[in-house]
Amino acid sequence: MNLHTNRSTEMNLPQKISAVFTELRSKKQTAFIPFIPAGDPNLNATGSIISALPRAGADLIEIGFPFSDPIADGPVIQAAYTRALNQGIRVESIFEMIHHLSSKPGWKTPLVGMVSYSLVFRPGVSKFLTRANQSGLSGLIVPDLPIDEAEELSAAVREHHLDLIMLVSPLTPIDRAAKIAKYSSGFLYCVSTVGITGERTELPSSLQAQLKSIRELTSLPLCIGFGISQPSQVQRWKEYADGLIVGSAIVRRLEKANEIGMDSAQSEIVEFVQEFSRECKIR
Amino acid sequence: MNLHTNRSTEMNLPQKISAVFTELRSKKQTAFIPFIPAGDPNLNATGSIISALPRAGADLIEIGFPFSDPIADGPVIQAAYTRALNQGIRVESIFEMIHHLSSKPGWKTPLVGMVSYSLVFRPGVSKFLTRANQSGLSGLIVPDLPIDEAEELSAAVREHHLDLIMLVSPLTPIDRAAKIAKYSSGFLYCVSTVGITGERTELPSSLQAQLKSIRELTSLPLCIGFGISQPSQVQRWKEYADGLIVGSAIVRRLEKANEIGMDSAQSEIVEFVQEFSRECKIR
Amino acid sequence: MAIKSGNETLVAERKEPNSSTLYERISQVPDVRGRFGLYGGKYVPETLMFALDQLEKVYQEAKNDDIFQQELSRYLREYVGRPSGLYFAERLTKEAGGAKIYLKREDLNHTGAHKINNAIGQALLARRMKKKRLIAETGAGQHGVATATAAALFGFECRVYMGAEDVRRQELNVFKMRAMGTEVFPVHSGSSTLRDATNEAMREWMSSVENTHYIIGSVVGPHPFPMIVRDFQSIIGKETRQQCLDQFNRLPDVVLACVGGGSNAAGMFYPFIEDKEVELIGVEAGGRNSNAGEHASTIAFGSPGVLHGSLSYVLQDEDGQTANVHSISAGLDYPGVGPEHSFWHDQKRVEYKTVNDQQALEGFRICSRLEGILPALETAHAIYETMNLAAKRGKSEIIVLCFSGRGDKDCAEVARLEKQ
Amino acid sequence: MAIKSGNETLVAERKEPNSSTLYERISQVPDVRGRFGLYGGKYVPETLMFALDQLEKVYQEAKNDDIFQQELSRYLREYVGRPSGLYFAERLTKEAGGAKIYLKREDLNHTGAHKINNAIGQALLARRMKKKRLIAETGAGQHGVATATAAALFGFECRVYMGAEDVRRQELNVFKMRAMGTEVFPVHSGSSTLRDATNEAMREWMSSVENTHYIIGSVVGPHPFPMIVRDFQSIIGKETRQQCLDQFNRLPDVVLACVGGGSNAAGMFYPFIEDKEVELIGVEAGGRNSNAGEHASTIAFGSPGVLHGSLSYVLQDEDGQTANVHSISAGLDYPGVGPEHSFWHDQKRVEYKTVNDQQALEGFRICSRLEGILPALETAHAIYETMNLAAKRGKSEIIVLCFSGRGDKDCAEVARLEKQ
Ligand SMILES: Cc1ncc(COP(=O)(O)O)c(C=O)c1O
Ligand SMILES: Cc1ncc(COP(=O)(O)O)c(C=O)c1O
Repeated sequence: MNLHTNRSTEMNLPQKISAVFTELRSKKQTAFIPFIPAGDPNLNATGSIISALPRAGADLIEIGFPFSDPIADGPVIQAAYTRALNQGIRVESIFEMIHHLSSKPGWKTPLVGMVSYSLVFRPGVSKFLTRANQSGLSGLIVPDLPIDEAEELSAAVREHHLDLIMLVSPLTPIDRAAKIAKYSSGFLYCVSTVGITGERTELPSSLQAQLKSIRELTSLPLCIGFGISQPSQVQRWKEYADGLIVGSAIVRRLEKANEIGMDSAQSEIVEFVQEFSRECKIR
Repeated sequence: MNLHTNRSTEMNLPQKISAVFTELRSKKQTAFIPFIPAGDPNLNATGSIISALPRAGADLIEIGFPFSDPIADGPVIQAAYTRALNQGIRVESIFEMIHHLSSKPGWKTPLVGMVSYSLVFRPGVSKFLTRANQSGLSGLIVPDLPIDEAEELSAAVREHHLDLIMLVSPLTPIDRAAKIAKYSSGFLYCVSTVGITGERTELPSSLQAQLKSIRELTSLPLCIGFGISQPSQVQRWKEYADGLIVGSAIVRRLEKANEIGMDSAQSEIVEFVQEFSRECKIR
Repeated sequence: MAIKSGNETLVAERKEPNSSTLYERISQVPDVRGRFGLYGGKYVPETLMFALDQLEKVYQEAKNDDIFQQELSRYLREYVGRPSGLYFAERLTKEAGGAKIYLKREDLNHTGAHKINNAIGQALLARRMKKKRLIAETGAGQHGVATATAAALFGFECRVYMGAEDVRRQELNVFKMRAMGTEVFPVHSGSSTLRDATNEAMREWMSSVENTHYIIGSVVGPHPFPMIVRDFQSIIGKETRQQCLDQFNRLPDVVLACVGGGSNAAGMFYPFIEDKEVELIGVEAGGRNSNAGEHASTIAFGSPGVLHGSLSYVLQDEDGQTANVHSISAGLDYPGVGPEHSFWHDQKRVEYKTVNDQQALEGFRICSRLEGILPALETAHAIYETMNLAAKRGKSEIIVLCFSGRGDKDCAEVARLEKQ
Repeated sequence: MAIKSGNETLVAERKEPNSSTLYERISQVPDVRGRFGLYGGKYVPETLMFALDQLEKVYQEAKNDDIFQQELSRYLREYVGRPSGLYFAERLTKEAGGAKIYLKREDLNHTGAHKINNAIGQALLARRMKKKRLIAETGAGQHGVATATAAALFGFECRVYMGAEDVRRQELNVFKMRAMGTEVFPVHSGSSTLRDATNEAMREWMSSVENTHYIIGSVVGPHPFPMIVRDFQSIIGKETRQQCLDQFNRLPDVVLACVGGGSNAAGMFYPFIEDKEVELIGVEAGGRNSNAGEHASTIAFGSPGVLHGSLSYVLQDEDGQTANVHSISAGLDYPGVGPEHSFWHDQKRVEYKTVNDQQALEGFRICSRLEGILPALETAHAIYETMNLAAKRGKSEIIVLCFSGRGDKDCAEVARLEKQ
């Protein structure tokens, strides 16, 4: 069961995600992690946006796999998923898009899949992970899979050279957080607020205390997700976190593609990511 | 309780109704009794029609007092009542119309009110009978008052010099028919069928047997009502009955006043009554 | 006691009850002639006398026949869902801030109101009389549905008379009756509403009386109907009385019920008539206001008269023509009232109050919101009065409300009114 | 037993029950991890784990707390109207011409279906947890109404999530919930139906979990919900079992129930699981036909997958996206099924059958016409199957049908379909 300990003996395997954090830590910088839902408005657009993000300053990129019944996502992300599904998007075509990106010459930014366990379970864990690994994903976030149900998956990820990034919530007791950290690799996803993904202007201040206590349990990088929407929030949280994840605020800009055209939407997103990552890189 | 016996001691009071039957009997003729609902389409029309009926051969005339909730009348008569009530007809104005008729010089035909007990009860029996008598009515038919409830009314009619004409139905057992006959004066109203007023082409043949048995109990004239609609029915029933009452078939002709005008409707009715009474007068 | 026409006579005879013999006497009605004091009787065409006599005879036999009573009990238990609960309405009680309020849950009966108690009972009588067919009148459709239900259950042919206007307004209940195999017969005469449906049903009965039983839906109509319906509905009061004894070890202080024709009230009150310590309160529909035609408060504003076969308080004009009536609740929208209520009123055994449309809506809302029970608008009248009364009474007092029916049938109407 | 993803593994593990120890084992679920054999579990965001753990703890305490159980019993008796009757459907029996058909009358419960058993139970748990607010998902509105009812009864704030499409279609139930003070929250995401309402309710729960309890409406969702809902609904089976022993001196031969999420079936079946002589049959919605998207027969045509927090049979495409479903009855129109049913299916303890839209309408009609009971369309599925089965069985056999709800809510829809 002590996966974390086991895992650390394998650190010589390509660990793209932890390498990114190691490097940023050495520069005292904070990782900026944008989230892009696959297939909204279509997979070409997704590929094109993601390609532009490393240059805009993204250190890692989360790619959302549309799911018909997401219970961990807010309305903005779900709407993006619904749009993608209405276009008939398939999991396999997402893997293909990811493979296309990750096999670009010189591609370095780790890609992390954000995927409901329903989609992992259906084909079978091993089949799903094989494709994930082949596509070039570095890790997976499965937001509806708590450690209690993660046995099969967490055992399998190692074999498939993938990180499994687990989530801690503000309601997670500290001893449970320790367990979660042990199941996790790459980084630990710290949910900022009790609730679902979505933009918020204020994060709860109790988060600081929680992050501090989690630091004492694990050497994993801690990234804050859920509810970060403005570059102005960055400075406040930098000192507590190794990375900041922004989802809905980006998707909201993507939503406008229909109105203002994909090119303009993409430029807006790139600019937005630049602003954020600039704040993250300021020492 | 033996009203009939009591009454016979008072036979010297003006007994217009029995006088009519006595005369017809002597001529071996059958009385023809048309029914006219008051106030349809208005009281003037009612007065005008009734005035014309004696000449057309009516021996007695029944005048229907419109009631809002008649349970003994069929749809045709109820519709006439509804039309009259919608015009705002009042009981008092009916009495006035009757008075106007009965006080015409030379008027001889007895007029009988057909009235729901609701209308008799409301002002009080004595008040109602006083007005009935003053107006010149010779008798009353109260179709929703069985002998069981008729105590007050049957005691009062005598004082007001009115006949109370009770009804016998095909379902009335013979001993009960005897009682009813005792409460009745003027004539006995023999309901031809189990049901409500309305036109029928065939009367049940069991009626003959019933009429025969009733004859053995009472010397009152027997009149058949409910369901007689065609002059052709007259011959069949003449030998069993002293009179025939026709309601709905007349009202249906009255109904047409709206379309064809009151004058034409009245002529039709007069003709119809003539046909009937001709059949009744043939020996 | 003489039965006299005209109003003065009758009204003058009202008296204060003063001894327990009197209370007993009040419960020993009707007499052999179908009289509740001055009221009741059989003001019907001769043709119907046969059927009424037959019904009375069969009913008296059935009443004393254990097998009949057991069969009735079994259907009430397994099919209707009796006994209905006596439920402590904690939040209404708290809101009123006085006496404890209990609800006798007739809304939980199959088809959602007390009407089924009577329909099942009379259907069993019809079976005993070997009749093959049932007819009934209905206004909003509750009694029609109850009758159609009993007809389906026992395999009778069935026709329900319903004002054409009501057929249009009460689509749902019309659908239900038809789904159960009943013919719904729209009545176009008169005002095309309940009164006319009743006239039509009585008339039709006259022509089919030999093979048809007419199930009257309330304690109205000619004798023996007011008695039979009261008796079949008395299961409500009998259960309540026993439940009070079991739960509180005493009788309630006040018992309330709404009064349309008066069947749920009669069924609730009758078993308490001799308990002189129990106050009985009937609640009539006050409609929009007290002007003629704007309400259906028969006892409050009516006077003795003859309607639909019996002598009782009735809303009439001076000639004796039945008045127009109005109530927000179709089941109370009737110009007459059962003769026994007129008797209880004259004897001062039951007090009759009036609750208007707006107050009934308030009763509907407060009960929905505080107890999670949507009442029929009829019941809502009694709820309003209960809340009023409870507020004035001490916390140790117990008030039982006859919760005559559920509100499903009225939701569309209340929603419509709220949109206005 | 390992919990493996992918279908082949799971399906291969189905086995024939063969000893009474096995039957006992089948009833001893879920395990501490919330597993019914392979099924169940808690596939939810970390944020919810706190609430699920709290709920499980409080439930276990309450289960063993006599005072809690007594209070629950009192509300079920006085408010809900329990026990519900076990009614001999004489005319259905005659029509089928075989085994005797009995109906367990959940339609007589307050609010007209079994849903209230669970809503009251969970509301009492919420009170025990000192939560001030309830939320729920609803499709046609039955569970929403039940939850709104419990919220009004106990004074909770309440919000019900309902697909925007359903809000439009189910005006009456929306009105009822609002009348009881509940906020009806239209969900516009996804397909704007029950599935989406469930997603939205779960999500909202995540952000309000500290003061809010989420009342799930069937034996679905993450552990401990499938267990809790089953236990609260088990009153149905417990009463039935006792009524059979009292009335027939033996257990029934077959027990049937319709299966949407599976709560009425679970509540009915669970107390009979160890009675190996009792056949148990669940009836799923066959919709228009067996093509994907045209039915809601999860067990017949689905495969194991994760939906709404638990592992169970589910109707999905090859990627794991939830399939569209269709049933004439909104309460069966759900792409998942409770994990315990998947377990019972694999263990062959319960047999699952399919009844299509037309057959359900036939069930609706025959029951309305012959028994005077309009069934919910959900229930109508089970009626059809019951008639079929009864015809094949001997006259001495006893079949009990869980009559899960009344048909008032479906009349408009059936009328609409009949007009087409
Ligand atoms: C629920 C309910 N309560 C009361 C009534 C009024 O009738 P009654 O006064 O005969 O009880 C009705 C009539 O339809 C009703 O449906
Ligand atoms: C009457 C009725 N029966 C059955 C169901 C199906 O739910 P379950 O399978 O959870 O009993 C519903 C759901 O709304 C219902 O209202």
